[in-house]
Amino acid sequence: MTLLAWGFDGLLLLGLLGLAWKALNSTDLFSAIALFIAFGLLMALVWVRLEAPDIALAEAAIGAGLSGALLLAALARLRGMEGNVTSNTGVEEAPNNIDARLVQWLSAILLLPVLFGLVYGVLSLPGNAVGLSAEINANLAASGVSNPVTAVLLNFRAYDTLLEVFVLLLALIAIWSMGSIQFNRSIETIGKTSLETTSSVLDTLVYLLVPVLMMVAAYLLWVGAHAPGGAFQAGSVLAAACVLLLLAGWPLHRLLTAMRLRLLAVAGPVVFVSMAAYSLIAEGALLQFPPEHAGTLILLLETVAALSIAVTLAALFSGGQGQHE
Amino acid sequence: MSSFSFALAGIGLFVLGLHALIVHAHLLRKILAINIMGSGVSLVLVALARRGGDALPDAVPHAMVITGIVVAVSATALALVLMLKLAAETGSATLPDDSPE
Amino acid sequence: MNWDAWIPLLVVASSLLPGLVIFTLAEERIRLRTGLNLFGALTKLALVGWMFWGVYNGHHFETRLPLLPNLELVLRAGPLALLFVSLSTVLWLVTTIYAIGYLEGSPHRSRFFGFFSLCVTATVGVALSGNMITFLIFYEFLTLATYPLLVHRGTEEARRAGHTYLVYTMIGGALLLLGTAWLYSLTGTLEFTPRGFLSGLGEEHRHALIIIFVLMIAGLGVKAALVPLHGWLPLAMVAPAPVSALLHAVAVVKAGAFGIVRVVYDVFGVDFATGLGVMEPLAWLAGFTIIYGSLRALFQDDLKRRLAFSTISQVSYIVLGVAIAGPIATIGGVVHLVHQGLMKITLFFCAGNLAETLGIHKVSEMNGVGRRMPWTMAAFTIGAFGMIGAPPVAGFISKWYLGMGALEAGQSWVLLVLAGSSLLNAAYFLPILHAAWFRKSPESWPHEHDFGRKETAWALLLPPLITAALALAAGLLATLPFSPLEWAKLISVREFYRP
Amino acid sequence: MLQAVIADSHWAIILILLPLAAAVLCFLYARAANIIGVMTLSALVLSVAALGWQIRETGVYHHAIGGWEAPLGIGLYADGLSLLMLTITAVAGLGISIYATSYFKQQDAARFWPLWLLLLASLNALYLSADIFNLYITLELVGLAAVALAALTGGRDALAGAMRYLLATLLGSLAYLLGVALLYHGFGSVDIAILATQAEPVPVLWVAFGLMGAGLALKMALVPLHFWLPATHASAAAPVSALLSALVIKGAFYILLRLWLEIFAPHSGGAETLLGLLGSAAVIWGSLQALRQTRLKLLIAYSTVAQLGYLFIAFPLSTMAGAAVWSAAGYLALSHALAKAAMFLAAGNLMRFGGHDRIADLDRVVQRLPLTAGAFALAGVSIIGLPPSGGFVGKWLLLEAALTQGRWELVVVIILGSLLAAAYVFKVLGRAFTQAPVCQKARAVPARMEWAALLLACGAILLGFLAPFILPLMDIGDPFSASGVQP
Repeated sequence: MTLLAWGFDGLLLLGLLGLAWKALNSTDLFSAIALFIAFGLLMALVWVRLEAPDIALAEAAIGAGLSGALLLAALARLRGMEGNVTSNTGVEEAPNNIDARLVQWLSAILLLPVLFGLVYGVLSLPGNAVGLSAEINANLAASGVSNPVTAVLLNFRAYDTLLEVFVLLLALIAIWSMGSIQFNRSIETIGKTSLETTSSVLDTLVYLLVPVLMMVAAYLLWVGAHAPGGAFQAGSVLAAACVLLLLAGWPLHRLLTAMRLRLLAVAGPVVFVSMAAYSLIAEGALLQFPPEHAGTLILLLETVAALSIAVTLAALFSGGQGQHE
Repeated sequence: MSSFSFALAGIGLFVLGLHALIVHAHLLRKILAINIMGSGVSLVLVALARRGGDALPDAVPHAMVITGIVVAVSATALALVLMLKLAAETGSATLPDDSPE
Repeated sequence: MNWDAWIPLLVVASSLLPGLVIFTLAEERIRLRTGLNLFGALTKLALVGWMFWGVYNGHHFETRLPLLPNLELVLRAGPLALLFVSLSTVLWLVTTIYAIGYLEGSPHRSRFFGFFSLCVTATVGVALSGNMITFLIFYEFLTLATYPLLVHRGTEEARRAGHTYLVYTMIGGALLLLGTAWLYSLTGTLEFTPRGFLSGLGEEHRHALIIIFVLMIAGLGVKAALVPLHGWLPLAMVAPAPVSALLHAVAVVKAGAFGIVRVVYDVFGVDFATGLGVMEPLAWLAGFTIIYGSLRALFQDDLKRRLAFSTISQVSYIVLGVAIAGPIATIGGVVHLVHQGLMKITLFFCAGNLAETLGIHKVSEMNGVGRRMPWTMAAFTIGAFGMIGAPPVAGFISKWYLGMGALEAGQSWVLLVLAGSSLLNAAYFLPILHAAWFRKSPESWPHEHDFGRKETAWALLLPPLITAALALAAGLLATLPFSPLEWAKLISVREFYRP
Repeated sequence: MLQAVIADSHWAIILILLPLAAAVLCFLYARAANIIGVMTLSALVLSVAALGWQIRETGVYHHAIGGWEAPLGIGLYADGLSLLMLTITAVAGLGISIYATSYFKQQDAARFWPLWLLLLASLNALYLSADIFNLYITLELVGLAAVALAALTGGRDALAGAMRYLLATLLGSLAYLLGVALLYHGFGSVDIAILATQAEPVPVLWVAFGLMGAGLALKMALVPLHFWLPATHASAAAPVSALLSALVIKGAFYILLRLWLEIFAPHSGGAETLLGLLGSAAVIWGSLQALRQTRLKLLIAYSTVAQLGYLFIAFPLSTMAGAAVWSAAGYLALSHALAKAAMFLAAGNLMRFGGHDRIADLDRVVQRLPLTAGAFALAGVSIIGLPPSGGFVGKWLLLEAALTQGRWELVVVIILGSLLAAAYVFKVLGRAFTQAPVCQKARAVPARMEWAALLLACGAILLGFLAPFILPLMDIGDPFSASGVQP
């Protein structure tokens, strides 16, 4: 049994490193992204092996899923520009001249001491972990939830999460501040053309998948209190639904006018900040929840946050589009 | 397999990504490299918490990694848009090596 | 409220504030600008007069403001400070009048008078500084305030001169800063103290102190134009005449010489410095500079350039007086601070008048100019005789005391330097006087400007007459109380040497 | 009554939440962005003042967020060092903001303000955080906001600069995060104070410091990791250049300094020598590069590289002189922030007026904008370190420490850096005094832009007289104590 586990883990890690290497060094950008998505899925598996199902969910939904979609969309847009620009932007030529090879080897050699230093640092750690699980378990009851990860994210270290929500909002504002990207192919046509032959299949898929995804999101949100799941996972699944709709050509931005989009995107951050301010005044400490109401407050916070996360991620995917009326 | 090997794999990913970040000119590849480095750091963060076979997984690194994943996707989205704008401006998704004159 | 504690600060502010206001004035607000200038100058004069009387009667004027940990900004009106302050104040007033006349109708006047006021502020600050850090602050401030005046004309030549000036003074400032900071790290104080504050330091710091002395003298020597640090000064004569006048007589060059006096007497203490063995080399350097400057002056045809080399030579009289390290020589050196100022400013005013009125820039163009501009040339003659050291003009007094002091200190070689320098001075001034008074004037002047029946504008003529009269008076009335000589004696007794 | 209110209020938290809320408001109501922005900045300045009063009266501010004490929760912590950095941010930020209200057109203002307010909030959060993982998030926020601001002008140079900056800042954050991971697993906490007591001289500490130091050095463009800075800072819009150079890089420096003082200094093992060497190299190399530039904004940007070097010279000196040296570094950071902001804003005025920033052709522009020229000159005085100015105070204290310790090589670097700074400042200033013909093609510069630059520069000069008041404030809570450990 242990041997099997050893073998499995060994293969997993080798596969992980191999995929990373291939993703970073394959000649074709499209396959690089595909390999990167595969890498993300393998990471999710690693998280499961490390008994970190919360991360596994997040990794699968955000790390592999959404990042992959973002990368693919960007590549499609990049290729879409090939018509406008002279140089070859889609396919990267392999570094075959002497200089490039020299740089490759030189930097590899220079990075060796870094590698050894890091390995040495890790291996020098004592064999037993020093963590905070004891403190977390001692205080879990007062946190309002029973899933320790959710307790950390939304109670013990809720301030991190408050800033986190603003990172997302900041990314959206930043992207919008650069103006929308006008290329010869808009986001809908990317979806349409890449899946052109199967557009009816896509539509069916959307009809079937979107409601399921929405239910999954709601479930993840609810279950997060005591089992793996939570706002980020739920939000990203919801975002995936939105992305599907966008790809299928649903005119989401007609539904979500610019102002509504903005309001939805800021709802999470606003609720978070208001709750922070309120708790400071009422409880005397920033983001302090009275244990008897903590569960409810956290669920409320998570629901709004999940909505905002979903909208923001979907808006990130669609680039600068939909920011103006 | 000990948790150290997972951590070492994380270090491996970090250094692989760093190498790719330095040698590859194409921005999309650099963005991939940054993402893979991030995964490596996450792996170190979580794997090391399991040293000594603690019965209860430490939730703090888990929460940190989830936070890290969200940061990564935000940064990726921004980087990709920046890359597209740059490509639209210069016709190439690489960094121009000359400094502005 | 103790007003005495604020008067030194007010003296500084009386030119700083008008200067700052002048910057904001439009070019055409001539009256307001002139009014502000004169108001500042007169206020300063009144305040200095008040302090003069107070100090004579034993009052203590001192402003202290916290500046750095354990270091304060100290402005103190001791006798030596007052000597320099009064010189600056009087000459600023005169030069302001001159500058108003000189720059009439030229562009950028608000800028000019703004920096002009700042320049005097810095000089007065240098004079009143009660410790080395305060001195350093105003010394650097002086560099900055002078640069715009130097390059005021904006010609390529002016810019090059400005560049050279900055290179010299910035490096000099850095050396002075280094020496000061080093000294502070050894002593923990920088307060100017009669007879120095280093006597407590042990023998193990001897080498460090010698290096510090060299650093500080080098830093100050740049402004005082000690050879070989004098390279910027001859170039700086491209500046407008009032600037040259101020530069050579009061502000920059004098600040350097004054700093050397301070460092020798109030930082190291003359006995301590003699013990270090640094005074004799300093005296030799000063002597060499005196001769070198005079020799170079001999071969200049450009009038202002000749005067510039003359300054290099003359300012070193001050350094020489200090370096001889005896009470009488010191009196000679210190009094020369004033005397040289009065005489040199007269000469530069006159040179400016010649250039402005007749377009004369060269010695070879001065034939017969005495008859065309008798008043100007009369003033010039007084200044020149003073430089040569002929009685009864002030320069004679300085040289007399220097010579006596050298004999007293047993350094008779100084007499040779003095005699040689006087001969050389005569050699480069007398031909000018001869040409001006006794040669035939040419058919036409290089570039004549018509001032009607007057030989030139009043604002240009009055200042050199006043300063020439002062130079004459300083010599003739040297034994009266409050004459520069008597004041220098007071300084020597109160600050430098134990009676 | 009023005093009690000031003493008991959570000014530190207001410094974080207020700009966050204001950013959201600006995002929603773009039309009122200018007003919301300037009002927020004014409120921030007042809050910083109140916080300063509070910690002077009642000692350091500590707040356990969520009521959870470390190691479980995150703490906010404000002492003299935090106060200094918050003050720099608020004061320079206000000046830059006032400038920005005239600089940006309505449409651009709507894009500028939310990003800038988020940047402010994250910087404030950074200076108040007592938790190294929380610091990572603030670092990311700062980095992303700064990148977005750098890209604001669009165009090839700005976009390339922003991209380069983004990659550098992300790489720096990741290295820092790996260091956080190692520290957490080495010593079981991410709270700085706990780490300070737990830290032992074991390999993992040094590896973590190497990672965090390298990551932060990259973010603040310490030579030789400065490759991204000049192009980025030079190509951004004037107010953005100002805030990048004056404020953003200081954030990374603060973290490095805090970690050094609390965790690493007792077990440094000679790292301070390396940092001092790199700092010296930065001073010399940056100054020489600045001197070589033909474009004004690049010159100013290289000057930032050089001036940052001075902050690192403090590391080798601190082992013997401790608090005094850090006061010097803090004072230099403060003066540099004001002076550099003024310089970039002045450069912005010149570019607005003349349409270019080629130094050789600046004559006619400089002479038409005397206030701007004055701002540049005064800022230059402080950058050079001439008295009286904040820069002089900082350099004097540094020089004093170097001389007392007999570190002659550092003395030479300090003096040489000043001389080179004088050379490049006067390379520009000399242009104010030529006989240039009057500029034909000119765009008017609003008075507000000229005055904002001038007032910031005057602030840098005024700092030369305020040391006796500011230095004790910096020392509240003894952030520079020699032991490096806070109970």
